[in-house]
Amino acid sequence: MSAVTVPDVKRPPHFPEEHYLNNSFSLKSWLTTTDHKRIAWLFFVALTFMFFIGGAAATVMRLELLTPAGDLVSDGSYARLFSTHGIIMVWFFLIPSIPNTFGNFLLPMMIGAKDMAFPRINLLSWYVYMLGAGVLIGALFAGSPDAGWTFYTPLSTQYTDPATIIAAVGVFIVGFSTIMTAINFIVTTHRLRAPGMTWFRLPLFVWSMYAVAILMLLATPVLAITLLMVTVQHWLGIAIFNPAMGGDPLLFQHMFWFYSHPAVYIMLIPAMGVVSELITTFSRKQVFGYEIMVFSMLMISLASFFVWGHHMFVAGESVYSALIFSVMTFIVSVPSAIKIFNWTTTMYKGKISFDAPMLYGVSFIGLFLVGGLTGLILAMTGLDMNLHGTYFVIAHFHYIMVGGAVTAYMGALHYWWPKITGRMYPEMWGRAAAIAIFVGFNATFGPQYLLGVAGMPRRYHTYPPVYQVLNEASTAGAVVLAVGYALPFCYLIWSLRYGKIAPPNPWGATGLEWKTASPPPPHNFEEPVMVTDKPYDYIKYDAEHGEWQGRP
Amino acid sequence: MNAKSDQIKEQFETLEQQKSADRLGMWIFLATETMLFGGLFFAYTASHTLHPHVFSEASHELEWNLEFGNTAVLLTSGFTMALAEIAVSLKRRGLTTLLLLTTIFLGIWFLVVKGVEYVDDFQNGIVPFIAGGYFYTGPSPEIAKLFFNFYFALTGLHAFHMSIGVLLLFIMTTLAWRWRDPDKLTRQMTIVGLYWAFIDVAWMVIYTTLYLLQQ
Amino acid sequence: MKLKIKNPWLQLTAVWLAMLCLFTISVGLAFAPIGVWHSVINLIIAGILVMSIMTFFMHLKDSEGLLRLTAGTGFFWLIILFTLSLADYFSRYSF
Amino acid sequence: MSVWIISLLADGVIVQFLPPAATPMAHLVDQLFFWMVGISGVVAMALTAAIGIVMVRYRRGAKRNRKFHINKKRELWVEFTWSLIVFVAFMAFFYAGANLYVKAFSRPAQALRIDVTGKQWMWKFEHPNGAREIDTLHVPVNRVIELEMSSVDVIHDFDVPAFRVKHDVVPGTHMHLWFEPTRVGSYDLYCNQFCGLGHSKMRGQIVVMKQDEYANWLQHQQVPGSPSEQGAELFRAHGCSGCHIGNATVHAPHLAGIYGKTVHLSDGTTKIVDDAYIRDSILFPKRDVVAGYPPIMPSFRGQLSEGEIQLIISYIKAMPHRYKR
Ligand code: HEA
Ligand code: HEA
Ligand code: HEC
Ligand code: CUA
Ligand SMILES: [Cu+2]
Repeated sequence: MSAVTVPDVKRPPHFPEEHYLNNSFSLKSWLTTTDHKRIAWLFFVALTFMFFIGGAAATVMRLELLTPAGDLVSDGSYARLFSTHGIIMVWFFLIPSIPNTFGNFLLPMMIGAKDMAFPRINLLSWYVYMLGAGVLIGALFAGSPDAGWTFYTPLSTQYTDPATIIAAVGVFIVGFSTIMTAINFIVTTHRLRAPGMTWFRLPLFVWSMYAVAILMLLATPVLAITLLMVTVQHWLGIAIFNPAMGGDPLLFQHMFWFYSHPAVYIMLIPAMGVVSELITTFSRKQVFGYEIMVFSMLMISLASFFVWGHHMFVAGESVYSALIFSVMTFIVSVPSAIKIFNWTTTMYKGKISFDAPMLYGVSFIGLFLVGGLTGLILAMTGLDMNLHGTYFVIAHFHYIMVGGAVTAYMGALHYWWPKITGRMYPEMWGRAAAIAIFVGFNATFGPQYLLGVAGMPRRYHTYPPVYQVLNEASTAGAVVLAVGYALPFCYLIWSLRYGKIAPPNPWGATGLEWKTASPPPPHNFEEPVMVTDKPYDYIKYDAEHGEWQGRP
Repeated sequence: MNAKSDQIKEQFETLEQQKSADRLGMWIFLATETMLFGGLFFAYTASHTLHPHVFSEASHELEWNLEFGNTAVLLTSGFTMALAEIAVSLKRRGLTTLLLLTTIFLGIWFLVVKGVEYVDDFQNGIVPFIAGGYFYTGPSPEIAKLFFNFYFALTGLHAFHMSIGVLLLFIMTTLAWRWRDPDKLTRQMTIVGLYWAFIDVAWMVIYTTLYLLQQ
Repeated sequence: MKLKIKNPWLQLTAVWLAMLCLFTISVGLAFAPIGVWHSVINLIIAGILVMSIMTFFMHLKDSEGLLRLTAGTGFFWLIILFTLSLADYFSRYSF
Repeated sequence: MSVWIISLLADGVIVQFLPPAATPMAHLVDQLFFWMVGISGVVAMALTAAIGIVMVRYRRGAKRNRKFHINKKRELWVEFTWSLIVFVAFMAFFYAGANLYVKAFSRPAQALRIDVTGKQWMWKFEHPNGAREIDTLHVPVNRVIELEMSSVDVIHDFDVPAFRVKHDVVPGTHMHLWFEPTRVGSYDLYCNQFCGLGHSKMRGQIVVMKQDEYANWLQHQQVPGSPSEQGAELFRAHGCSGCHIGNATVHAPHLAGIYGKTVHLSDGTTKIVDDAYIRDSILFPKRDVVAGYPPIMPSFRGQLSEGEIQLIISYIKAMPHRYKR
């Protein structure tokens, strides 16, 4: 990547004269921007807001579960809390999280493009997201959804608060935002790569965005039509999934999980992309098995469509199908295993430093490992018939989604923060938060595995007293976790003003995004980009720039 | 970048690149549309396996003959649209406008006939979700409702797409009439043409399975 | 036997006429007393019609491989949805 | 070695929390589960240890030999090898799980069949001789019991942790589940599929009795009572008590002593409570909504016969006063 002028490292860090944040200031310039970097900010603000709503709901839930009786909130409120929590966290936070913020910000820069292929559709995607979020929040005021994030029929269509359906409409709308972003990712990756940026020179993060876009495009429409059918069934009172009129409730489950299992990988693959970047950068070593990493991500994209039935092992699907879905589930898990081994091998004989992003990266590996291994236990039909619907499942997916994906998101936030804002975050606070989150997380969800083993069903507002001790432990952990998440919120805002000014490449990393100023100029690069190297060539980097001396 | 013509948007280097990006984008969008229709179709098929007899009896209520002509109309409109694309690429303004108008005409014809069929359906009492619209007397009228719901969902979704298509064609016609920028128009027409043809594809499948298979 | 038709107008017209014929045959056969076979033939003809719309009206004929691949993915993924779930429907109460 | 100890410890912790295992199937499930926890524990510990050692050993400050040569071919072999190992292990897991599952979900040839109906938010059972119970199921020990389950409203799930099996109860279908309790005792029954607000209260007990005790118990069931007693039974059986009893969490009016009184309706009018009014309240609850209450009462049209409604009315007339607020 030699044709890019390397910014002078010797000069003390300074802000570039003009960058994407200061070329205009008005509110209008933000709301009508087509700059992918600014759109990333728009998403970032909205997503943070939604995450806090979802997190607040979780906190109230945890407090309610302190005692066996339902003494803090009523049964109806509890149902609303976990439904809201699930819906917001899945569709309004985690699915768009990494793609719409970091993907938007970085994908064009990483491939040496000036912008996305369809910048206006990119902006539209944000407006559609906001519309969906608006409808959802409207639903919260109109009575709140209370059928869980899974909208199982006939409960959602005939037996709950009509606001459930409004929430479904919100999710339906936000699906189009996902689709638009995904179209942009794929077309941009195909058509806008800089000269010399061949497919196998793409950073793994770009590959992860590509793989996840495939998933989004093929899965989301099925969710859209499913929710549409639920809505129509509710409003017109017609039968589609209604057993009383010949419909089949399991049909809904098939269609929902045909989307939602791929959706869990939609949440995971971007995290894998991020972690791949973190691990190589802070090990200063080429990723081990780059091609295999790419193929395993693409394999996950394809194969994750074959396994949805593992959510229905005891729901009444045929035993034969259950077995097929179980075996497919195991097959899809192989690529995940490969990735874990490859990350470990990448670190081997590296030159490892422990900056906050790396701490997040490593805790991702550990927590995803635990979540994945318990996923295997659930994928065993004979064990799922015991564990299905218990807190074991809750713990499984929080380990992957919170311990894995959200942790990777935090890692990405710290890693690219200097690039995005031009300022460094305070390192000591960064590490403290990473550790607080890790500890708090395990304290929250570790006990839930035991609760599941003990048989406590999920979505229980009151529970038999035998489960109280473990629930108390979990709630205590949740408090630590909440503090852990509140910390970055505070010090990152602080750093916007008082943080040290960041050099263009604080981590001595190799990606194209580090070859331009921090924050980047409006069109990303001052000069045309030309790529000549394989990715992550740290040997060459060190030869050219001298060894990296740690963060400035 | 000064040599770049103003036809090319900022993020692209060449016109060819931009064109191919647009087309790829459209095709990807159509793939998602396939999944959208396909999902509904799947729901229909699955319900069909549960009540095959009721479904095939109920499908006899549909007016295959009306839609037979209609399908031919739709195929023809796809044809005229494809011709319009050629015409615009040959820079023949009048012909383009004429072909576009023909396409619109055929599209609206299709929608009108569809509307006529809906009215007939109402009179024949196979509209389960309107008060007074349902007095079907075939086997298991309660379950047959399921079939009619799917019928309206599928054709309704299709008609919705048609209407958007007609709207787009109107815009294209205006642009063709003004003839400001034939090159740009050629590119836009390719995109709209893809969408219009996709509507044909969806209809072929709907007609075959809903109307023909059970006869 | 590669027929080279240079004139796109002619080519499209030929395709259109052929499609109309095929379609009429399909509808005709739907009423022929040939048992379930008519369903099979109907479906095959529908497939052919869909393919020809995509090849000619949607220009896949002279598009690069990527676009053809994209066009195919939607259908391929639907096949996944159909086969795996219908497998459940057809074997549900047999255990 | 030490990792084995650690995972054994993990199993040791888990044992503390397991519910009692009351069927042979439960023991099989536990066995397999212990194996899996052991294996996962070993894998997790091994990988964590590997990562930890690498991180410490190759930290930036440390002086180490960092030469790392590997050619593409070797690399592919490495990747292939560990993928294959993982794959084989996974297939073994699949097989072990499938084995149990098929066993648990194949229908037994001979069994004591009991009908189960799930309803918001209660379990109703009917024994072969017609004896009925609610929320508590008495079964004999050492017999294969097969449940034939259906639901009248939404999806529920019949879950007895002590038996380590569960199954959804889906409206419009009949689902089956069997178990063979081998330990006398009383075990928790949960509804494990979210079914609305009362989901967490849809709990019950499975009472496993000695065979002769069960026979004895069955003998003493089914004593038809006076109309108001039968009405009381219906009142419980159809879940009226879930809402209309003193300590229910749902906000619904108390019915004790209501007969003959005047009620205020939400549209501002008043009505006198007589037979017709109560009948209407049961069949068309949305028609007259009592002022100050949410219109959440479900309609019982098609579920209660006229005769049954008469029995319920006679029960409401005679309603015991301890239900008063
Ligand atoms: C990001 C989200 C995410 C991810 C990535 C996964 C990944 C996996 N999930 Fe999870 N899952 C969820 C989110 C996720 N899941 C959610 C939200 C639910 C509940 C939904 C609801 O009902 O509300 C759920 C539920 C769920 C169920 C249904 C449980 C039930 O309701 O009864 C099952 C069952 O098979 C399952 C399995 C798996 C498996 C096998 C993986 C695998 O992909 C994991 C692969 C990873 C590994 C296996 C680890 C690394 C492996 C090695 C290091 C190999 C070496 C190991 C050995 C040789 C032993 N999941
Ligand atoms: C991306 C997904 C995601 C994320 C991030 C989380 C995050 C958390 N979840 Fe989540 N959870 C789900 C997805 C997620 N969850 C889903 C899909 C379900 C199933 C729903 C269903 O059954 O339908 C579920 C269900 C679920 C349950 C089970 C409810 C039940 O079945 O009865 C519980 C219980 O403990 C729980 C707890 C938590 C906690 C403590 C966090 C914490 O990690 C949250 C921490 C974050 C914050 C607290 C916000 C940031 C902090 C601050 C701003 C500080 C100040 C704020 C306060 C002090 C309030 N969740
Ligand atoms: C989901 C909870 C619920 C269930 C179950 C339920 N009810 Fe009600 N019921 C209510 C509520 C709330 C009201 C007050 C609002 C209204 O009138 O609709 C009510 C009102 C009534 C009234 C009128 C009371 C008055 O003060 O005038 C009668 C009588 C009644 N119910 C009887 C029954 C009977 C008999 C059953 C069982 C067959 C039953 N209910 C089941 C919730 C319930
Ligand atoms: Cu019944 Cu939950
Ligand atoms: Cu899954």
